[in-house]
Amino acid sequence: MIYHDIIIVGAGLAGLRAAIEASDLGKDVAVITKVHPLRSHSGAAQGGVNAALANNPDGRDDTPDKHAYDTVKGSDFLADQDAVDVMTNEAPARIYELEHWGCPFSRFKDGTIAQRPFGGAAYPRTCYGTDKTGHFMLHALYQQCVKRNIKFYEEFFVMKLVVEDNQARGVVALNLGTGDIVSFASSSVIFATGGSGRIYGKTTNAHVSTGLGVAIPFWEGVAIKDMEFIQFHPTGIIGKYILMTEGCRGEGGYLLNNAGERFMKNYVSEKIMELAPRDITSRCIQTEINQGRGINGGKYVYLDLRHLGKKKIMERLPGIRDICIDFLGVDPIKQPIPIHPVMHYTMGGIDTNFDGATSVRNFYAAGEAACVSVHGANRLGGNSLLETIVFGRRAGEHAAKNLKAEKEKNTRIAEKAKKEQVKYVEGLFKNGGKENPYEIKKQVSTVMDDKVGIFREETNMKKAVDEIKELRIRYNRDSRPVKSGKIYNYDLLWYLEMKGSIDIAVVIAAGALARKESRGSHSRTDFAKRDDDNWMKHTVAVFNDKAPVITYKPVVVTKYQPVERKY
Amino acid sequence: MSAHVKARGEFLWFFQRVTALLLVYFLGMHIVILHFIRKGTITFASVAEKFAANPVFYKVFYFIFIPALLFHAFNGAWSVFVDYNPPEKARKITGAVFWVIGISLTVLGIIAVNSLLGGVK
Amino acid sequence: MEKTFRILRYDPEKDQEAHFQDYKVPYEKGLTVLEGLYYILENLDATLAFRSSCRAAICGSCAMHINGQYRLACRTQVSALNSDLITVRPLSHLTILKDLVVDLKPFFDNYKKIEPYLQPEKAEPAKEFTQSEKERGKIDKLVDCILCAACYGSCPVASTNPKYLGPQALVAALRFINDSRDGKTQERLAIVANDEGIFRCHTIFNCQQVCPKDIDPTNAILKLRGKSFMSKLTGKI
Amino acid sequence: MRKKNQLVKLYDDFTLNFNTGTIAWLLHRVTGVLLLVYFLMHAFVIGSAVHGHVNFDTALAKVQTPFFHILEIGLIGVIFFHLINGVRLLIIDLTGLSKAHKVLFWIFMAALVVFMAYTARMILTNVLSEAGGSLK
Repeated sequence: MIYHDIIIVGAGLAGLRAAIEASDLGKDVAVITKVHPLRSHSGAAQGGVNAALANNPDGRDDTPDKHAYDTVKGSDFLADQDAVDVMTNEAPARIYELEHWGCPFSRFKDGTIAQRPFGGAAYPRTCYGTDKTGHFMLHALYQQCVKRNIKFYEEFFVMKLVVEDNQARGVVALNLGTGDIVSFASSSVIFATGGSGRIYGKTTNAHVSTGLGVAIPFWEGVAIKDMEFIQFHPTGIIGKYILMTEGCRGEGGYLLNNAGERFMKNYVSEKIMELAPRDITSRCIQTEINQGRGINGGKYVYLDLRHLGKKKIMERLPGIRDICIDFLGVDPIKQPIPIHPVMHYTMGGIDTNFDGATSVRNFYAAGEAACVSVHGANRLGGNSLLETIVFGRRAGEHAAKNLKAEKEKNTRIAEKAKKEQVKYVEGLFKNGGKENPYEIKKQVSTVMDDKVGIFREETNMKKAVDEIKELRIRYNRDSRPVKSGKIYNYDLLWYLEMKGSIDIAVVIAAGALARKESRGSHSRTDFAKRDDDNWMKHTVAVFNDKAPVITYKPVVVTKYQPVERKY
Repeated sequence: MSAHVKARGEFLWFFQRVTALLLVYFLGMHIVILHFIRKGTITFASVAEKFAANPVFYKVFYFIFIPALLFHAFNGAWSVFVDYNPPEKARKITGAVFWVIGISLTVLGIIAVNSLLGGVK
Repeated sequence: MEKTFRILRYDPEKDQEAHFQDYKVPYEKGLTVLEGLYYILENLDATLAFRSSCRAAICGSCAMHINGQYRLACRTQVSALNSDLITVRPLSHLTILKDLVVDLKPFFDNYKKIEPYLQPEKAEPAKEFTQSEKERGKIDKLVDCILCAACYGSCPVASTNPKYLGPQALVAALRFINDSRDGKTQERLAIVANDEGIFRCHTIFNCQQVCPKDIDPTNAILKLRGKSFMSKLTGKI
Repeated sequence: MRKKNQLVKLYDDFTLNFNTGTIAWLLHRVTGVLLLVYFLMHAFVIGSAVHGHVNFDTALAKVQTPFFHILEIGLIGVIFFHLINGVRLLIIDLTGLSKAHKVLFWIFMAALVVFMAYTARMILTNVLSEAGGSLK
């Protein structure tokens, strides 16, 4: 039985930033994380983080407003414009703050933070540290946590959010190291659990990004928003699906088809070329592949960096080169990189406002797990890292300022919830399952890859929804974790993770099926046009054991009226 | 300032390297002089005769060589000893013992060389 | 085609001693050791415990001993090992908690000892601290460290002297000393320039050999020695 | 699990890190310790000079047999390994050429082999000539 005023679940960028803020405001904070903070998937972010610093000589007149417009346009006008303004206005302050905390950004000649062009942005405003920006930011924030002596519960796996009277009371977690189930009472809970990439099979996401962090509050009645918007990154390496940063194209890399042609010129203007937003670039690549212009007729095209030269690659993209050599045996200095679009990011998530608050009192969310809706239907590269530090901080601040400590009551409630979870886990171990849970989860992923991918279509998606529902029933009924010891029972962990993945998969597929238009990353072959009259609204899903209940809510429009999106 | 500040070790480290460099020359010469350029059995007289040929050189030579060697040897041994993370008390005792043996052997060595330089006693 | 994965197993709830267990894993081109471990977990033996996260060599979860060397399991291609037998052990010098999972607390404690956060002396400017490309170049590589602990596991000194800060913490110390924005060089040197720090290193180069990010911790330690000596001699850096 | 003793740890570290660096370090350490032991014995023998030449000559006579002269080859080998590897480490320490440590090690080992062949030949010639024979 443990109590902290504020409990933060997840120790990626958003979680750490929230912890720092709440701790600086003098609150008793603890961070629960299922992996060591430095193993968080934030560290895998490569390209950079957007902020209108106007450091780049080619972008001296950049402003947060221009950043906001690019973001809204990139989102295909589904982003909430008030939230976007908050994000872009706070961006420079957050970047300077990170820099003061030691984040080793790359530099321009004049000693300022270097900025590179990125997809969908009219100005070069993506601040970067070589091609390891996420890694640098994660380490800088973790170091600040070390400085503040923030309490971490490492390798504690949160299984349940405790909610009573529509108010968060704490969480129940499994201590992986001992196998004990522990109750964490708190007066405020912030979820910063990251994305849901592992719902798909072909994804750039880490093994730990399963979507369970979205599923747990979902099960407690918290609404989740816009889950059908799944970003496919244009450039993931074949076979391993590891990300090749957008920075590759930002630095001037080419996309080539089997004829050695820069095919992007057939789709977008000559000025933009490879730097179109991710949804568009991914569709272009997929179209080339579908029409037989993949390399050797295969399911991939080339990302060519050779013309950048050895010096530039070693300076700006050393990590990319290492990955290519390690995982493909290809040296990008000498050979083009075989790539195809790969699931990369979930625009949707827990429905929050721009203070991180949700429909449940004292429950907050931030980062990829949340959907403030700054990304709308398609996120711009470099905005996800920005989202984590802006809204992570705001969630931490808001939670700390609105804190009403109710130690005794919450402890009692959390303890009761713990007992239920102990019973639940004991029940799981009682009878062995007939089916291999990993096998069922794999089938779910295949369905998602094949039928809820880049191009979507009615019949396929109907099939997908039915198949996943069927698989979900089999998973819960017929598969069980093995009854091995208590200490580091990873099988139990993965079993619970995949349960979350499957429930979120249902929401993605159902939301996609319902949305009869094409917008941003949601591209339907049977409804190829955007339909602002009927569909300029957010999908909101609420949990129900049979099927998620889907409703809609309006988009906040302030300055920018929707126009046709051209690049 | 943090709580875990310990005695710094730059000079021990530096002298280990300086003496190493000295020993390259002195130990090398010592072996060449006494083992390679050798005719017949070494006796007190043969060594004394060799030394008498150039007493100042040998005096300076061994007065540097012996302390350097002892420092290098015992500092090296200390390094091996600390590798095994001995308790604080053992460190103090061993450190003192190393200094005592080191200094006594230096004195002994210098007396021995002196007596060889002095010829038959 | 199949490869044999020989894995060091240890379950504290059952076993007195660690022992090897063999698994047959189907091989196809491009198989990494981590994928092999996942195959075992998902299909052969769900009791196997190992850490992993990003599977792209950036999170540092999966450092282990694979066929004669400490490596990241995720970026180690089975084909590159040129062997039908893949022997996998956990990192050395750290208590095995289960199978390939070790207790990294001593390792992270060492990291925390060097005060691993920027401590600027100057007041924070309204914008960024400027840093020339050359100054930024001084922390290149050093900032790439992913704290995977492969260097620590390979260091024979860390084996016998748990108080030794170890290669990783010393790399981190140099990373801050070399950072033009940091103002606590002397204090940082005082933390590392002692018998449990840079002078415990015997230039064995194992850390250099195993570092998956090619950082060369041995060299970092040599540089720290030079700096600490000069600072001791001249009273400044 | 039982705690490992220091020898098992040493063995593990050696086999799990079968690198040039480990080999060099281990040999450097073993030769260093051997030399310290030898040096104490050496000091004991030579130290007898303090008591005058008779003691010195008796002590020295004991260690000047063909057997000890042949052992001397080993002694010089131990000394020169320690010396030459020490020079390698000094070079790396001073120049920072840490990436060159393997190349330097093998170059220096080759030099050591050549040197030891010369030493062995010379000492054996001396020993044989004193015993009335000759290598030729």
